[in-house]
Amino acid sequence: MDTIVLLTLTGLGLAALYFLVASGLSLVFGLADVLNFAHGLFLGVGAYATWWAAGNLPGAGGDGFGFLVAVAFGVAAGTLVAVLVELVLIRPLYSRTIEQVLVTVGLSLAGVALLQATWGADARPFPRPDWTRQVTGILGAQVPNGGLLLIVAAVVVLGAILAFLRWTRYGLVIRAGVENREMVTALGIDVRKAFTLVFAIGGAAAALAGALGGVYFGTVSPGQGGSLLIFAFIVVVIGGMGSVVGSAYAAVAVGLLQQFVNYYGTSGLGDICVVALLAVVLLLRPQGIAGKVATA
Amino acid sequence: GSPQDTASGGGDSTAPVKVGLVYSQSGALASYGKQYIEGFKAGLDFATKGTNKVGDRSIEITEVDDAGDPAKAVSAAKDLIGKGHKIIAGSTASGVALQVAPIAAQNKVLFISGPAATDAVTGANKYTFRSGRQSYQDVLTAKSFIGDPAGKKVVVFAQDGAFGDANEAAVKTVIGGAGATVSSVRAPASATEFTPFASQIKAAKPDLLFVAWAGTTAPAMWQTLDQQGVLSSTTVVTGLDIRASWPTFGAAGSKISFLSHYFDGASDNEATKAAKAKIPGGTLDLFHPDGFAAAQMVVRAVQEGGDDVEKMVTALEGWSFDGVKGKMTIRAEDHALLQPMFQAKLTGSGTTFTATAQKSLTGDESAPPAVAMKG
Amino acid sequence: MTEVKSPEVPAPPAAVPAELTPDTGRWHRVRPFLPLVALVVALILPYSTVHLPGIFEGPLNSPGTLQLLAVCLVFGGLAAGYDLLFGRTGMLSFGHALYFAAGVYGTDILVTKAGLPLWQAALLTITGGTILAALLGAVALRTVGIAFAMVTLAFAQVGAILVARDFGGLTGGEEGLPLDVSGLPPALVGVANTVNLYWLALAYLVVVIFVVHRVSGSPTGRVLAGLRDDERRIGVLGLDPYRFKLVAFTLAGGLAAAGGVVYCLIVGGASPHITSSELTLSLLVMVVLGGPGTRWGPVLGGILYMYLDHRLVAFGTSDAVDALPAILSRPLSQPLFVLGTVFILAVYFFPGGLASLAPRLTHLRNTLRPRP
Amino acid sequence: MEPVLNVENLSVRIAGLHILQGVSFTVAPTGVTVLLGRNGVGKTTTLRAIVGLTPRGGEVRGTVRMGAQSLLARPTHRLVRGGLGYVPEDRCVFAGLTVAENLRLAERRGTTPAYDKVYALFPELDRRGRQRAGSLSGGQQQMLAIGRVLLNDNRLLLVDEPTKGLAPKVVTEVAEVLERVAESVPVLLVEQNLAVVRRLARDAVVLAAGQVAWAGDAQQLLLETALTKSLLGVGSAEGHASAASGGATGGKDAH
Amino acid sequence: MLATRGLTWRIGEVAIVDSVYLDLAPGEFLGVIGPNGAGKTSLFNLITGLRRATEGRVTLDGQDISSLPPHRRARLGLGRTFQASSVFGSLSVRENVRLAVQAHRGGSMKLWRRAAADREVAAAADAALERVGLAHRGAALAGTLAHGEKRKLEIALLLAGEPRVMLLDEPMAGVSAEDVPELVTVIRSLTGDSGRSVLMVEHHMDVILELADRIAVMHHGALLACDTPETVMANPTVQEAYLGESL
Ligand SMILES: Nc1ncnc2c1ncn2[C@@H]1O[C@H](COP(=O)(O)OP(=O)(O)OP(=O)(O)O)[C@@H](O)[C@H]1O
Ligand SMILES: Nc1ncnc2c1ncn2[C@@H]1O[C@H](COP(=O)(O)OP(=O)(O)OP(=O)(O)O)[C@@H](O)[C@H]1O
Ligand SMILES: [Mg+2]
Ligand SMILES: [Mg+2]
Repeated sequence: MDTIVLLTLTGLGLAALYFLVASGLSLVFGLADVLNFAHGLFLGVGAYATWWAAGNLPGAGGDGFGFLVAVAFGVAAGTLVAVLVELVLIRPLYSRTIEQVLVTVGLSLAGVALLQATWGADARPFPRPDWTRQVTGILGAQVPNGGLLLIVAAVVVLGAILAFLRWTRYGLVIRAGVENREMVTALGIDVRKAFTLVFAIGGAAAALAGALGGVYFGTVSPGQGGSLLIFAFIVVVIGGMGSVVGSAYAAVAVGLLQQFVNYYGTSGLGDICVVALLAVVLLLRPQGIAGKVATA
Repeated sequence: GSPQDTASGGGDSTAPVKVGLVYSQSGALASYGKQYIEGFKAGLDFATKGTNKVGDRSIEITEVDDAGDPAKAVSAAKDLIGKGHKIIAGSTASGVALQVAPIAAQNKVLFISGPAATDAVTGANKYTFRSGRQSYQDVLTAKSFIGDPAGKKVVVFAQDGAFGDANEAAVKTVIGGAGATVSSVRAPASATEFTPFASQIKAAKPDLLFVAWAGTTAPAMWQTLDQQGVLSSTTVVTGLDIRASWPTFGAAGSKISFLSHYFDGASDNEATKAAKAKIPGGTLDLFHPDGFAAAQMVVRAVQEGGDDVEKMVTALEGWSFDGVKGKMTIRAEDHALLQPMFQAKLTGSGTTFTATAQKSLTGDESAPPAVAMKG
Repeated sequence: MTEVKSPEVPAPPAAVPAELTPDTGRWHRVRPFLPLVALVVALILPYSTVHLPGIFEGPLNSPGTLQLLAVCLVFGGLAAGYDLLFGRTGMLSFGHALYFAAGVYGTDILVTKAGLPLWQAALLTITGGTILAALLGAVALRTVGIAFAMVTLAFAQVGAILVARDFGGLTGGEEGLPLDVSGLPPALVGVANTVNLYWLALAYLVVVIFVVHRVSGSPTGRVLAGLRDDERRIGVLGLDPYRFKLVAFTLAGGLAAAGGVVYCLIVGGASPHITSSELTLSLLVMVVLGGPGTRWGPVLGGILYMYLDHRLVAFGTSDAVDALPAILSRPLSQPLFVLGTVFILAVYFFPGGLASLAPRLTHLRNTLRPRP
Repeated sequence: MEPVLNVENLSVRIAGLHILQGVSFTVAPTGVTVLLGRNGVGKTTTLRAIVGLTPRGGEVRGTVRMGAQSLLARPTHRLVRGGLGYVPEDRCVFAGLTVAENLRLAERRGTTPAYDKVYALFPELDRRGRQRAGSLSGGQQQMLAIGRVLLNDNRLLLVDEPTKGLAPKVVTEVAEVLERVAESVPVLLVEQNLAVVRRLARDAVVLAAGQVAWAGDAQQLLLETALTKSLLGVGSAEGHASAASGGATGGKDAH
Repeated sequence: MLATRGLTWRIGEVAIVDSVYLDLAPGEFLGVIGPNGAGKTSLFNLITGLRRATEGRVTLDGQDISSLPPHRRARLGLGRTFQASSVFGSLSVRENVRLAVQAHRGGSMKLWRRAAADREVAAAADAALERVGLAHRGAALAGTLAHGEKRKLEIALLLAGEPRVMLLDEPMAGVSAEDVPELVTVIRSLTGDSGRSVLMVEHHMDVILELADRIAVMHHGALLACDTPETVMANPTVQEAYLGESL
């Protein structure tokens, strides 16, 4: 029993991490039609900026309020990079989708190399509050607080994105833009701003994932983003590209599947099962669980 | 010119000796590579008494970055051999060592593998030597933690792949062979969530847990083992990685019994002093001894062999010398490098940790079983 | 009703397949001979001791240079094969590295572990690789667009996991598997024989170019070009798009597997690097760098990419770079940084790839020339 | 009176097709100016060029001015915010959004949206506020598309075939709405239904072969059977129902 | 020859095509009219297999072809054009038609043959181009053709396949007035020989009236009427739904 609880909760923690990465990807894909390979870079920037802030930024630190400041700084840095990328690299290629994807591929290569050039290839210990290293006993299972933190963060992010999409004007713009970009401009709305905003949100979510991932892993390294990205892609595709809720479902499915198969099956089988799940979903429903419809 | 032309190394007795170092300057193992080259330079200085000369011949080093990619390393090795290098050293990554070794044999040049820990380099062929330790020596050191293994229960936790396989196999032979029951829990190297594995380990209730894990996910793995109470319920042994990684153990660090290839303070002799004096920062780390020993071996090979690789091989086989770690012996049969190994404890917190030696094993105590030379 | 956007990949910015359109212009008479000239240059290259400082470490016929060239040539061929999918049929596969890796590991395992003679191993591997491509293609091609890209990526990921997992010690996991050369023809072993590997790579490239060229100009190639433009229309004309896409996929897979065989010999082993999704992405980069759907673009792109990939390592550690201030020298010493940046710039400034340079230059010449 | 819109020598090329070849006309500051012409002659293209929605790769030349302001170089959203309302040919309501959300999206910054006006015109929209726009009937969608634009004050409305695909009853309703709208805002209307044209139009501009073939008083145009026959390919608006081509719902057979 | 039996296509709750029963006799020319969005194109998609019907059957010569994929139906002699020209933009006009000829004659799955060497294919392609009056544009890239030319190319592609049943989706759309008579002649010649049947969607009433033996009227997915032109034109429901009534 406690094993099941433990596996479920830690699986959900993993799912939360996947979701945090996938939500931004999915939004960007939904509105801008860009399969953003540079998303891993945003993640890395968020993680490194948090790490850097905790050590160097006055007021920031590895614990308590200082840690919040550090994470906020990391998220801000990730958002900033995402916005710059959109403005400088993506926007000039407006509606040349395949070129946009190619640019993000180039960026993913160059960006990670840049992180590595700046901070080295080795993993760095990540500053984090002590309680994140502890466990909480739930129904007899020792559930790591880091995982619970991820779950909470993912739920908050999911709620925030949904609320944003549903209740704010920009949310409306984005949902409408997913359907018909041109018509949005014809209503007097600068849809390019919405693009930038979506990249900013995607970057922020990724940076948060980077920072919390750092807490969860205890370290930060340049390659971390890339290795998470492949599962995030799978989550986005299974969930139906452009659908945040779909991504949430898919992330849970993938996280739990991986966790349980890794426990009950042999090693490595978890990953293979996830890939098999992807193949099955795509063959049965090529547009993914949710299909590409309105984002909320 | 003709395609079959290759430059031949000058037979001239004052011509410099060309030594090629193919190791990771960039890529994932760049910091191992950095230690290696620092150690090598210090060792060369030590072995040539600061002259950088063997007899009248100066040692000319060519450094090539392989970025951890065997394909690049092979290209580099071929290039160097083509340009007349008779000695190649380096190989930070096991994959590189394994693929450069055959090239050395095919072209009859001396190859001294570096930090690469794979057992398969030992006995790979007549021309291949190693200047670092191998996994088997790690495992033998681990065995020293449990006293008499008979009747004990040992679990190996290792990542999928050759590194994990080698460690599991070594534990089965070494500790299992001495009467313990050995089982294993394996996880994908890419795993990010370790709870299932920690649960499996806990369920097995081992007397000794041997962990063989490399890579950036190690801290998450340790944390999970700690959180799930594995570290406090049994003796956990693992290899001590480079200094920079020590803080990543966090609180788990003090609960682990470390076997160590090397850490600053594990030894104290002439070579150690020389190395410390020469190395930037003055603090020795995991792979400095490997570079240092490689340089010592190069000098020995050139001294005794001149330009004749066969003579170099003979000169190295069975040779004993004092390296940074202490007394080292190149076993003639399979070119294993017998060397002291250490047990260590980690203390400290935050970002400052210190390792202290608990015990050291002599080269003979940690000697891997001899294997037949493959080529 | 508003249009529901489908997650389709737009067709690549491909050029018109040269095989199916008549040549025009002044180049008409010279052009057919250019490849011949290139081939002759490639053939006499190993007999030259010319030293090109900065470009190659040693003289052209030195083993190091030949080795590098051989690797470049293989990747030129690989990119040309991949272009059969991407540029000529409009299929964005993210899993092409899998078939290449199958070629490399297949040869290596059959030679090293099973002790087969090289020719048998090669034959079995290419057949196996082709069958693998056919089987996986049959499944993946049931989807289109981004979904297809993702399924192929996922399959390739399984390949990477299996290699890393090292079942039965077959693949050597992360350490890779050095090739046991004892059973190989002596002419392929040893640094002095690097030139033979060079010939082999050149032969592979020529074969791939020939096959791709031949297929593009065949009735099937016509259908493939049609598929790239409008798949629906192909169906309505009475042709099964699925079958033709599968043929292209299988053929490209087979060519990649053959490339793997050659690469395995050149490098003397297999390492898990080649199973990574990065390799497929690099293939994409090569093709785009060169010019998708053009005859020579992908080949040039592949050669150039691999050349840069290898040489940038040396460049990054060179004194010139070290002398720069840290803020420049550090990124520049990361090959991937330079490569990624070059690629981004290429996407911006040469949308048609290298292959579009020639017409552009001609255009430039024409505009500069005073009009009569 | 100064015209509200001045189109001079407008040329549009799309994908090699020279669709508009120097079109010039003006829109009067009051009432409805109707843009007529056979299918595919470039009416929609004209409107889209004016609001800056020519598809990518399309090339637009000439000048379009609203008052003293030149329109062509400005992005669409600016133009629209500047008071140029556009109701596209295929309605383009956002199917995944509710009716209320569709309307909310159309609110412009700095102005008070005239919901009461819109709801007075189309009470249906008020009632169906929470319904997804995609599930509305074609006529309701058209109301939504028009209503969206009427939320704001406009200096000029561009309306592309608002009665296309609507039931006759709804056509009449839409015509009434436009009639009332035109009392306060000038409208440039593309319309195939000559009955609607007859009822609304003050001025007419007829396109043919990428150029303006006729411009002048709309009612006069409709009276002259010979003219309508040669320009629009129909006898007269009064003729047999089939001749009142384009009819309430067809809108495609102007021959 | 071609018949649909209760053909229905639903998306969610909405029936886009609603239980359509149509019969096309050999050699017959059946016009299809109906308001925009009535489901005409969708009906074509169902018949040619680009979409799977949710209910109902399509038969060709009595054989049920409802479950066949598009290319199999095409092989049985069903050809169509598209409302929005869909030609192979990056191929030359000639190559476009050759591809169609080759698709019809078989031998497309030949990887090692030189396509350009097949003179029969080339000749047949040229004949088709000649017939629609595009022979002089053979070398142009199809993507660069003017709109009307693309429509002609569409028809040439159709001709190349020598189908027995031809489905034309608004062949006149976007064709300039001067070109209409010429195109009408081409279309008429399609049926003139060999007893081929044609199903044509067209909004140009005069073209329909000139060519069609019978006219089917679609409205909201359903078949409103299917009869001789005179009867259809006189039908009050049709007038209301399609032709429209004056205000
Ligand atoms: N994106 C495009 N690419 C190529 N051709 C186009 C494009 N948009 C429009 N055209 C062509 O331009 C011509 C004019 O089209 P437009 O939509 O302006 O006609 P219209 O007068 O509005 O016709 P209708 O009465 O059918 O609405 C048509 O022949 C059309 O095919
Ligand atoms: N894939 C689809 N998803 C949703 N709705 C669709 C789809 N395809 C067609 N429709 C809808 O089905 C209806 C019929 O469309 P169809 O294209 O068959 O009309 P049509 O009679 O050919 O019209 P037109 O004369 O304008 O070409 C339209 O309302 C259209 O929006
Ligand atoms: Mg129009
Ligand atoms: Mg239609």
